[in-house]
Amino acid sequence: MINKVVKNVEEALEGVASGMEFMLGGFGLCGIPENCISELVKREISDLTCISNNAGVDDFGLGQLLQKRQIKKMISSYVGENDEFERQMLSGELEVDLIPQGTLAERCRATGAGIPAFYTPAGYGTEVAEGKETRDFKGKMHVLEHAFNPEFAFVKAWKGDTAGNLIFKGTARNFNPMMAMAGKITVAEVEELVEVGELDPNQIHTPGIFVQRIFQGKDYEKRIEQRTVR
Amino acid sequence: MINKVVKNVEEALEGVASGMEFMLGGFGLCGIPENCISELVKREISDLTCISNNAGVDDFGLGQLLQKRQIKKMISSYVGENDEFERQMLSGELEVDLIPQGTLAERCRATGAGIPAFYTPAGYGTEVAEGKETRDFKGKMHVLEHAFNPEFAFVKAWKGDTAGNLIFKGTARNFNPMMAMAGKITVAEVEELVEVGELDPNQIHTPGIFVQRIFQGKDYEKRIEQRTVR
Amino acid sequence: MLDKNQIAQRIAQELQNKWYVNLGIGIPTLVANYIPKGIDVEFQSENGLLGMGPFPIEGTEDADMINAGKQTVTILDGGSLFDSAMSFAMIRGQHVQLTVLGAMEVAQNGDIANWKIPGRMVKGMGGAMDLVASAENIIVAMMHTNKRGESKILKECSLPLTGVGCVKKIVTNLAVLDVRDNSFYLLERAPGVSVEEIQQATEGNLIVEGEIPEMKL
Amino acid sequence: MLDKNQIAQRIAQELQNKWYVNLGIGIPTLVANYIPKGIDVEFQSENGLLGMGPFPIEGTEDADMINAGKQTVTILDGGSLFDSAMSFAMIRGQHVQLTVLGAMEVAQNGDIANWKIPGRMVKGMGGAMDLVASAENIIVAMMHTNKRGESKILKECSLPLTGVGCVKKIVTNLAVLDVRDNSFYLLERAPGVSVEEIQQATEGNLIVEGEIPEMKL
Repeated sequence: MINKVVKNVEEALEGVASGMEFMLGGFGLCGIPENCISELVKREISDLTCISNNAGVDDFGLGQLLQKRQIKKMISSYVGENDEFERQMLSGELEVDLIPQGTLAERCRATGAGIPAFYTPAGYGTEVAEGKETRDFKGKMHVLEHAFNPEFAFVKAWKGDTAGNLIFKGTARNFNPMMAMAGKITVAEVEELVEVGELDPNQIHTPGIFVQRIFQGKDYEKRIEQRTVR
Repeated sequence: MINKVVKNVEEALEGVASGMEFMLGGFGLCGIPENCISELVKREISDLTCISNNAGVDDFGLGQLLQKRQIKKMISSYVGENDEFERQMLSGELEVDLIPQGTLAERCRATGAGIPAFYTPAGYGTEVAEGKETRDFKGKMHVLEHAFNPEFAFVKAWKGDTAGNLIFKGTARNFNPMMAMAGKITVAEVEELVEVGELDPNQIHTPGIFVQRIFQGKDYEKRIEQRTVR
Repeated sequence: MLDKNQIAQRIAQELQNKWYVNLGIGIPTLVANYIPKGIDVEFQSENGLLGMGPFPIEGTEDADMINAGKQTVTILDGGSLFDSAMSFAMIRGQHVQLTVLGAMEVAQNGDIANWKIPGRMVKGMGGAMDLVASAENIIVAMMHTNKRGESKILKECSLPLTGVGCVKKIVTNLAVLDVRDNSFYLLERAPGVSVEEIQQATEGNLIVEGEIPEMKL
Repeated sequence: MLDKNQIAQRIAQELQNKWYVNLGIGIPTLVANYIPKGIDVEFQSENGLLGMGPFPIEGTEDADMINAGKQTVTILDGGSLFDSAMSFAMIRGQHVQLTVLGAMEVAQNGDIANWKIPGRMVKGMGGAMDLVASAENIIVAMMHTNKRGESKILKECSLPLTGVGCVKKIVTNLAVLDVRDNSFYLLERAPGVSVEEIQQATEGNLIVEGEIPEMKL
């Protein structure tokens, strides 16, 4: 088996540089690559383009990169819950490309799957479709959407093995599997790193072929955004 | 939970009729919906269009439908291993649309995923691309391929629950999950039908939303095409 | 005049047996509390969850189990978990039979605006554009008028659109409306609300045919 | 002159550490028997299997565990199983670093024909068109000439194409060839085969630069 293990987050992030395009898994604060984000905040890199469904909150997740002004452009579907984001966006410091969530997910998958473009009905007739090709299929209008081209993808899984196979837990799966497919270099941090043979091959969510580097993460905070109980 | 159980294969096939377009899961004889195929053979229906990666062998799988001349058109990627198929094809009784395997898989997924069309590099410059739109993305030529529109999809899973959730085993997964997504009516036959709560929701391969009818299959032959051993 | 819970209650009457349903944030979420007896439905949360159950019992909440509103939730027996591409495959592929969502404005041609107010901070459309472009049945839960008393049931939307020609039915604090033939058809009045009040609160073309019954809740 | 096993053995020398590799039916399948020491590779079978192992021990074969040639196989620790859409996502997305497959004809511009002979029964292209249109490295394993002694290494393919301009390297029973600049570059000769024999067996534009070494097996 091809071994993908790197010894820590520092090694996992070798090669990240200013001006790059990144994908970061997670929905809200659920399933975000906490270790990778913390390490990115430590690096002296900026002018990043970050593709992530959300932008974290002020002091956690991608919000930390925003605080340090490391992000030039966000590509997301929803960016509420973040005052610093709002300030930078309204002042024009931050470029924001808002994309329907399903289109974002499918564009990530397309990137990894070698599909350069596809048609979706989402956003037809709205400003999202402005400047894009549109087309009628069976009487319904669709918009042509394209793949991304990220240098790195950072994802977070529940369990992973040394060959890079990943299993996610609950709704922490979200964007992680498609982003894992899409990175030229995909870095996976996992709560539990195991030897090959310990994961059932029939239950792998992300086959190891998509993962270039894997490491055992630590100190997961797994913050809850909206704690609701019965 | 929404209950999808029908009592047997006869009830599962209610509504099938001549002239319809079907999808049938399986790769070779692996993971084919044996019970549904046997029942289709019993029905007095013909002029069928069958989308299936392969066409079975002479006396098993789709070969049985071919023997009874129930199929008007096959849409497949590979159709060897079948003398009756060859005879009907060469005599012009049978229409055959050969499609690259990855394009076939992706078109099935697109059908279920509400993607009417997508670009793929497969087949560019070959007769597969004749009459199709082609387009350059980043210096590489691609072909526009479209979704299907099948009335029924017949799939076979290892385990399923009453809500229609499916788990496949080994390489018997193959085309089954995408075809399950694509049927207007998807019929799933399973080796073991269990109550809801018995399958881990994190390990479902096909969520029940895609399955309209599920039943416990019987008498699985699971024939091996090429028995190779060490 | 209905309160938010009553709007949800009235919408719940539209649920049909064996439907998969996506409920938006706000009033739509409340619909889950009023599922009619004998009706089996399953709720889809577009972040990757089918068979969504109630909020967890205190102490059992799990950071890895949230809904599209980022609230901690549970999953019912028979539910399933999947990635966001699969989730929107369900939505785009019309496997989800009903979408219930809020709106800032609805137009008589079925256009909906619910994600952006020019000059104000834009939070994004999330999954709303995929949902409205895809669902065969879309019910909008909304107040008939804004805080200044101006109609939100319009001839044309003034705000940036979320989707075009997609809304089929609206339940407001005042009325139940069908949207078709470039008009709003008044189907039911909220208890104690007159046809005239509804007409006054509706800027778009309102069609009133025969006696309009009061809603039953 | 190489036999089929020796062609596979020579191709195995092209394997690089950490490559994912798809082996076609026939000679390519034999490549798995000659993986060089110190090289970790994983084999992908396009029906939905990564980490393909050897054939099963007699009595343990499983109808639900086959390769793309429909042969019973095993899966190694660290392997994974997936559906055909995912499998071809790996291939189309260039996550598989090398494809080895057979051919009826290869042209000097890299075109390949390996699926159809007009007038004969057509079995279909299977995954070959996806593989050749996608892979960054394609090595063709083939006989240099057909049974009638005619060259299969051509100026132009005469048979219907499988893919255009995609073949990078060819290993035949006679030679190792690079395909670039609309030419075949002779890299190595099979043991005991002369440059002249290779020239004679090659219809396409063959470039011979300097001394051509014999293959080492």
